[in-house]
Order: sequence, then C-alpha cells, then structure tokens
Amino acid sequence: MAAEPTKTAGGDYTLAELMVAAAAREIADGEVVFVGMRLPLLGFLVAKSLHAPEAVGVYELGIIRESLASEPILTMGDLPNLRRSHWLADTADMMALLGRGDVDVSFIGGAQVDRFGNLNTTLIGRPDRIETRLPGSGGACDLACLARRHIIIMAHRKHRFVDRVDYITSPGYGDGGDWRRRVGLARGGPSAVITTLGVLRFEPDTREMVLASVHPGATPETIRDNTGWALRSASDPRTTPPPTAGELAMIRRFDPHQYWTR
Amino acid sequence: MAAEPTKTAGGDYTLAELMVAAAAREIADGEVVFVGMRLPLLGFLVAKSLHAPEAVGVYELGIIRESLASEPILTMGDLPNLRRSHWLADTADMMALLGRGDVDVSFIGGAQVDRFGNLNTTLIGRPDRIETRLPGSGGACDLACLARRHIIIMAHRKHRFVDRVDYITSPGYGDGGDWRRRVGLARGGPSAVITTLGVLRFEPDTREMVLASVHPGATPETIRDNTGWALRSASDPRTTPPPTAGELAMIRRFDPHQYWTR
Amino acid sequence: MPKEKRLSLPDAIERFIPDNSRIVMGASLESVIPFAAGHEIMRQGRRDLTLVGPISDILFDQIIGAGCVRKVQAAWVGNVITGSGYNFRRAVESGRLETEDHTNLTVSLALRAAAMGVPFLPTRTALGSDLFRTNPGLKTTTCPFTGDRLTAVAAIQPDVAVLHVQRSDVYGHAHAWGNLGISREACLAAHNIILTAEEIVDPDVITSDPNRVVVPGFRVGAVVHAPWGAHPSPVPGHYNRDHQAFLDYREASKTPKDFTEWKAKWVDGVGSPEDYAELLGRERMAQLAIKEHDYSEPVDYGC
Amino acid sequence: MPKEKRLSLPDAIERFIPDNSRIVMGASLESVIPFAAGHEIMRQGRRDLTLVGPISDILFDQIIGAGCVRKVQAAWVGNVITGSGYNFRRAVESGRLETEDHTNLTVSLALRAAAMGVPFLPTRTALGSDLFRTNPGLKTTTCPFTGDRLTAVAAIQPDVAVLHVQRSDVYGHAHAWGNLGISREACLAAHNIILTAEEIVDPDVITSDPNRVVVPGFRVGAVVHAPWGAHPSPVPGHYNRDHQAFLDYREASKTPKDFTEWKAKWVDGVGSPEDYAELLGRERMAQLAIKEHDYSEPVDYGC
Repeated sequence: MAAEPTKTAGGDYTLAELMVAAAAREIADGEVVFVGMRLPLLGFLVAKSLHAPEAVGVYELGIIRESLASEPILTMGDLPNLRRSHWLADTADMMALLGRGDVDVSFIGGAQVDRFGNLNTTLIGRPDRIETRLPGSGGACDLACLARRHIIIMAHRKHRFVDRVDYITSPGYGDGGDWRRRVGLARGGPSAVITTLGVLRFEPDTREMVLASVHPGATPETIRDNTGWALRSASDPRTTPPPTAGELAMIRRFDPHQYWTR
Repeated sequence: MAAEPTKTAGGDYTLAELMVAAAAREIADGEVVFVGMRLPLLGFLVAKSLHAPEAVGVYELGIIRESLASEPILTMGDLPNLRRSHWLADTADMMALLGRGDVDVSFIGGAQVDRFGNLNTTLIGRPDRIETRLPGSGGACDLACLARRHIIIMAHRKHRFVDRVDYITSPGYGDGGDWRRRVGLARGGPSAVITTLGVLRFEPDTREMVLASVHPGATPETIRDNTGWALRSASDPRTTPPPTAGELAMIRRFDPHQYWTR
Repeated sequence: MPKEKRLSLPDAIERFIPDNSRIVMGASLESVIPFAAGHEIMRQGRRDLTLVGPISDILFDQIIGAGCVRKVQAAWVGNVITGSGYNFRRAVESGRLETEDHTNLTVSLALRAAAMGVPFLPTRTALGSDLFRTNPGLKTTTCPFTGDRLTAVAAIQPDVAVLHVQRSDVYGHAHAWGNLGISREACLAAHNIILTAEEIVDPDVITSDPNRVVVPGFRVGAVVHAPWGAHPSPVPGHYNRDHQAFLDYREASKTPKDFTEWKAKWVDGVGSPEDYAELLGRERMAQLAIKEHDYSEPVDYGC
Repeated sequence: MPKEKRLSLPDAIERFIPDNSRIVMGASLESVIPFAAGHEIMRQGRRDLTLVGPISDILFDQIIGAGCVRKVQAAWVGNVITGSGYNFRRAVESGRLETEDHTNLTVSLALRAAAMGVPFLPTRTALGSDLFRTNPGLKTTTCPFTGDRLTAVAAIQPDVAVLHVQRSDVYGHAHAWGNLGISREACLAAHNIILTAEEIVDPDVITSDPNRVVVPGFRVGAVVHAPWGAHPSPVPGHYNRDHQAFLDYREASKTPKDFTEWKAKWVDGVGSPEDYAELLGRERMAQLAIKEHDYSEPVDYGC
C-alpha cells in the first residue's frame, strides 16, 4: 500500500520524489534493509547509490543484493533484480535474518495508521462486518514485528490518519508506552512516518506520533486538519529538505518512466 | 553401531553377507528407505538392484537417490553417492520427509537392545557415572521415532541383549503395549531385529521381542544363551534362508573389498 | 526408474484437484506463478477450493472471480503493481469467501510445520496484531524454557502443491532457479505435487545438478509441459514480467461484467499453450523473452 | 561493494575464535568438514570451547584430544568408518568433558531456532528417549491447538560457524554444493562466519549463480584460502574421501601417547597448506583427486 502522491510540492520535483528522498535519508550506510515495493524500493536504490553504498538489500521473495540491479525494476520480482544478486534463497531464510534481529530498517505502508503507529492493511469495518476488504499483511506485519525499526510511508488524509485503526495488521506501539514489550515484541517499532504532507516521529516515552517536519507547501495547520486526532508537534517543526539534484537524478534513473513518482 | 560379524555361518558366504541379505529382504519395492551406514547401506543397495528397483533412498546428509551410485561406496558421504543423485538438499528437508511419515523403513544398530527393542548407543553405566561413553544418536533416535518402521541390526551377545538398556537412545516399544502412543510417538517402532544369530520380531500386543528365525549354524538354545532375558520363540522358528547367488553377487559388487562383509 | 508422470494439463487438474481440494500456489511470491494451471482449474469449474499462498499476485483473484474458491489462507491477495484485487474484495465483502489472514512468515511456518509433521511452529511475528482475531490458526503460547510469549502457527496441510518450474524430466525431477519463496515448504507439506514446466528435458540434465532440485521427485504426481505457463509473471531463463498484463487486469476486473469478458477471452477461450501464444502474439512474446543471456558458472560433481 | 575479508588461517582463528567460544563445525555431516580450521584451533591452544554439530566425523575427537573443549552439543562424536572416538571417550569417562546429547534432527532444530530468533522449536523426535536426562535443552511441551505431546528443542546460538566451501570471493560470497546437511541453519544462527575455501574466485563467478550461495555473505567475518582444507573428508569438485586416513586415525588415537604423536606430525608440524600437501604426498593427493569430471548443466539468469 503506497501513498498516492499526485500533486507536485512546488519546485522542480514531485511530491512522490520528495517522499522518496525522505525515505532514502532514513537509511544509514552499512545497514541491512528489508526492501519493500514502490516508493520504499526507490528510496533504497537512491540511498544505496548515494550515501549508503554498503547497505544490504533483503527482499522477502528470497533475494539479497549488495549491489544495484543493472536495469530499472518495477517490482522486486523483476528479473534484473534477481540477476547477479548475492543470494537467491528461501523466504524462510530471509525471514530468519529478520527474526534474529539482523535487519536494521524496513518500510511499509497502509490504508490506516493511528496515533501510536499501528497500521491497517486488512479491512475497514469490523471482522464480522467488513466494509472494505484490503489485500492483507503480506510481509508487513513481519517487518513491523521483527525489524529493528520501520518507516511508514503513506498518504496523509483524515480518514487514513485515525485515532485507532479498525484492525492492527502491523503493530506499531499498540496503545503506547511499553506495549510492545508487554505483548512479547522484543525490539523495533516505527521510527518515522513519511506522508504526503510531512514527516512524523514518535515520542520516546509515550510513543505517540508527533509532527517532526513539514513538506514545502504544507503547513502544520493543514497537517492537523488532515489528521484524525489532536496531533502534537515537536517544539519547532522543520521544513522537510527538498530532494537534492543528486537525489533527483537517481530517482529518475531508477524510475525513468515516472511510474511511481509522477 | 553395526554388528560385528566375524565368523562365517557355513557355506559359501559370510555371516555378514547373510545379515545383509536378511536386511535387503525387509525392503519392499517402491518403499522410501532412510538408508544408514555399513550393513544396512549394503542391504538397501542389494534390495534396490534385485527385488525393489523403485525403492527410494533417503540419506540424512541431505541426499535422495532413486538410482544406484555408479561406483561402490564405503560411507554415504562418498562422492559417487552424491553424483547423479536426485536431490541434494538440507538435512532438515530429509528430516521433514521422516517427520511427515513419508519414510517407510529405516535401519539402525546399537550397543545394547532390550526386550522391547529400545536401543542404546549413548552410554554404558548411568548418566552420572558413565562407564563407557558411546558415540551417541546421530540420526538413529529420529529414525526410531519417526519412520513407519525400523529394523535393528546388531551382534547377538548376552551383554548387548539386556533386559533393560542403560539408556534409551532410540525408542523401541518402551515398556511394551501402547507405550509409544502414550509418550507421543504417532507411529513406527522396530519391526525386526537382525542379529549375528537369528532374526527376531515383536508380538503385536505386548510388543515383546520373540525369536522368528535362526541363522544356519545357530540354534534356538545358542540364541537364548546369548540373550539377557528369557527370550520367547515363535511357535516354530524357521531357519533364516541363506543368501541366494543373486544376492551374493550384488553384495560383492557393492562391497568388492569385503570391507563390511568379511 | 520410477513411472513416467507426464500428463496433459487438463488430465493433471482433473486427476489431482477434485472439488474441495486445498491447493498451495504462487509459492515464489511474484515469480513463476502457475497461471496456466490456475486457468485450467477455472475452465474445469472446480468448486469449494481452499487456496493457500503467501502473495499470489493476481492468480488468486482470478480463481476467486471464477467462483471456484470457498476459503483463502494467505498473507496478501491483490495485484502487486496496482493494489486491490477486485474479485477478492467483492467475494469477501459479500460474505461469499472465508479468509484466514496470514503474514508471509506465518504462511511459510504453517507449511513448514505440515512438512515436518508437527502441529505448530512458534514465531515472534504477529504478536499484538489483530491477525489472531481473523485466523484461528494463530494462538499465543509460552516458551517452556524462557517463558517468552510467542505466536503459535498451526500447520496447514495442502492436498496439492502446484509449482511452475523451468525444466523437469518425465519422472518429476525438476530444476527451479530464481527466488524460491516458500516453494520448498509448499512441496514438502503437500500430499501431492503437480509440476508445470517450461521444458521437458532428459533425466541427465536434472541429475547433472542435484542441488538445483527443489522438490522431492518421488512425491510428484504429474508433470505437465506448459511453455509460457507462468505468464504474465516472470520466469528466470525464459521471460520477463509482463507489467502491462497486470495493469490491463486491473481494468478488466473492476466489475463482474468486465471480468467475465476478460475470462472468456484469456481463460475459457484457451484450449492449449498454442492458443495462449496466439492470443499473446509474437511481438509481445518477443518483447518479454530473455534478450541478454547470463549463464551460471558450472560446478563439478565428478569423483 | 563490502570490505575485503580475506585473512590467513591463523589470523582468522585468532581474531574470531577466542577462548570460551561456541563453534559450529562439520555442518555437512560427512563432507567438507573444516579440518584445516580445526587444526589451527588446536595449534593455537584455544581453551574451553563449546563444539556444536550433528556428527563431526573425527574432527571433534581431535580438538577434544588437544584439550581445547569444555562442552560438546552434538548428535554423534566418533569415527564414521570405525565407530568410537577415543579422545571423546577418554574425556567424557574421566569427567573432563560435558556433553549435551542431541539427534541430527534436534541439533538442526536448535540451530534453526537461533536462526529464526525463537527460543525453541517443537518436534516429535526423541519422545520417550533418555536424551531428556542428559540434555537440558530438551523438554516436553504441549501443542496449543491439538494438545499433542511434543519435544521442545531449545535454541543454540553459536558465536561462530566455520564452513568449508568450494569457492568464495574475497567478500564472503561463496558457492557450496553437494550434501549441505545443516550448513544453512549453522550460518544463519551464528553471529559470525569463517569460510575456508578451496578456491578464491572472482566475484563474477559467484554472482553468476546466486542460487548456489548458502551463506548470507554480509555476515561473513573471514575468508581463508585453504586448498585441501577439508581433507580427509570429501569435497565435491575437488577430492574424494581419504578412507585410509580415518582408519589410520583410529590406531593413532587409541592411547593419549599415540594421539600426541599423531598431533605432532599432522597438526603441530604443519604451518601452511604447503606443509600439509608435502605431508600428504603427491601420489596420495593424485589418488584422491577427482578423476572423472561431471559438470552441471548451466542455467540462465538473463533478462
């Protein structure tokens, strides 16, 4: 479930490109990254080709890459992503890396997110009265439970940023505080939420989502209006730095037809 | 732990050859056989080349063979046993076949066996006062627990055929009756014990070992004298049929230097 | 040698997939998805199937749309490139389809449990999630050593695994390469295996490289020659992913009427691999075919 | 690209295997046993090691004989072709060595549990056996779904896995083929991996066939060029099993005095692969070498 960034954020780049750049900056060099689809996939490719050349990409299909694919790819199963990779193995082995704590960071999206970063990609309504059925977890729940941290990327709309998700597909911080430890999750949790309007992070104690930076063109007010609970801000939210020329060049190299970043 | 057959049983064959032939006859065509080492390995090769051409060999190292190796092998890890095999995989996958109930028959040996077919290959004495340390289970316990049936092959001596083994490495029928079901073993158990003196089987209800056939040259009395409990006989124990010319030819083809069958 | 197992696709489906079967398909997640076999299931109008898989891309959506399915045990059902699976949505929202919600990890563990012959396997995923509310095959349990709270995943035992592979001999010995997903678990867990293969090859090709085998050959029930049998998903060594087909399918599945038309053309009207090739057209096939070969360095199994 | 990881054997052992380490070796059961690495551990006089493995053939017996080992967690320790491991027997019978008795299946599950990050895995093996009396890592447990009685196997987390492979690049990307045993679990479970390799090859050789890789390369700490590094065990593509060496070792290990002599010649006196080759002799090496090559059919990863 990717975001649906359709408008440009002003300047010479699209909103999706801004989000990809923001995602890329969350990856540090040498980290093991569980790479998802769409914008996060692009974010990984950009990070890897710029500031994180030794990042390792792990794909749940059963692929490990320490180098970039030689051609642009649309999905992680595209053959150029398999060719000349560093390990083609079983999903179970990729999940073992995740389960053991070897994966530093992963990216997931959702249809709904709540103030504690819980994500819903399963159903709108109630299990016994489903209004909208969504595709489900895929590997998202595994990443949210087992990676050392995860980044959420999604469109910022009021009906998506809700006080409490209808269904927890991928656990964030539950109802806050030490909830993860209490339910048995040994590590992890969301470290950032990159939206179509800004970047949000989580307070260390309460684990509540707070506004950290505002995309160019958006304001703290717009963001609060599009959030379904009384969103708090960091004392002085920054402006999200726009993509650099280098980042834009890479994004356009990896998404030459702007399939994901129009 | 193989038997230690050193004397000939009369006739043109060795005792070990008689035991290999007896082992081979326990394998029916089309069966999936978890192949061990030494005499059982030979038994499988003989069966496969004579009456059980569609038997499938599974080796715990991670090998499946539906055909014979092109050259004689001494251990299951010898390269001719790997070459042109039908699957080289993980031990876990071989063990999965075993765990799921796909393995019809397996063979194991031991230092001690008792009246209910429990085998000891771990230690003589007590865990807190070990007199003799033996190599341990290897895969034997797994085979005894999970195969549909298993065959025991060992030397028939009084100190080895004991009323109660010092340590159960590979469960037989425990203390008899429905013990296996009670401890949680869903299937299996020993179906025959091929010794240097005869072949023994298990009573359907009590699961106690009884004499089924006597090797040429041995007598029920010798066998009882070499057994550490009051061994009962089938009403009329047969004589173990000697190896046929065809069986002998195959045994000598697969063990050309009589490494295992001298 | 074992018996020959080569069958036509209709015969293989007819013989090994009766109504009410539980089938695992799409085990490699995005690649080598057995579309040809799935379409034959639709043509034969099978009923009350249970589909098991991690993510199936659009194959599960199609079989659900054809009315063959009673229950899905999967991590994700949709269209990888566009999101929603419309037939799946309609079937669930109208109450016609039962779902048991898994993750990629829990579905792999459920199959691995069946493969190992144990009734469950533990994991730390899904703790705190609502998957426990919509999947009776998930419970919490406690580690007997550490006291840790864990998720217990119940075994899923499929009747049949359908796997598309690059090459197989007529006995069911096959080579598969690329990203394997949960293929190994799927085949070890299932009672029976149907292989659809791009190529039927001499047994010597397979035995030249026994590490390349993924499937216990003696458990294979049918081997079907199915060139382009995984289109529009990619098959390493044969063809690339046909992205356009997934985009087209999104449009073609938005309404039941559109789907019926799509199915009439791409499924009901196809009687053979040749029919399918004609429908695809030479130009499109040439465009999808491997253009730049890149062969593996050989290894030596001599002695 | 990642950092180069090539080290000499002494440096690799010095750096990654301190006293008190828990090491998994001999993961392929009878093949590709890392004898050269084990001998370097003996030469460096490491102390209080814990050895983990399924069956190790004679390698564990040798390292135990050198006094390096405090504990063994294994399914079997001995000499595959002759039975008893005399150093192992002496060490256990005199109370110097602690043992935790496993089966091949339980040791593979203990490592798989650590690999998955769960504290235990369930199985139906060992039920009713006395292994529960001599292995605190085995307990009985109950399935939360079926109520079945099961064996729970506690995770074993090795510090280092030592794996001998046919070929590796200097970054730790390696190809292994043959019977793999529990190599995959061992490498996924261990914090660090030392690879000893018959050949150091160009990275392109490895990336030409990513399905042939068994090890997460980014977790490899050291790559050591070690031709004949698994002798006397067999290495597909390189040399056959040296049965005579195993028979000789039986005689050479019957008394501590005999073992000391054997060790002086075959371990202490060996400073390099060249020394070892000279000791073996050209004739014996020629006899063991692969005579009839048998190469795998290539596969295409192109696009």
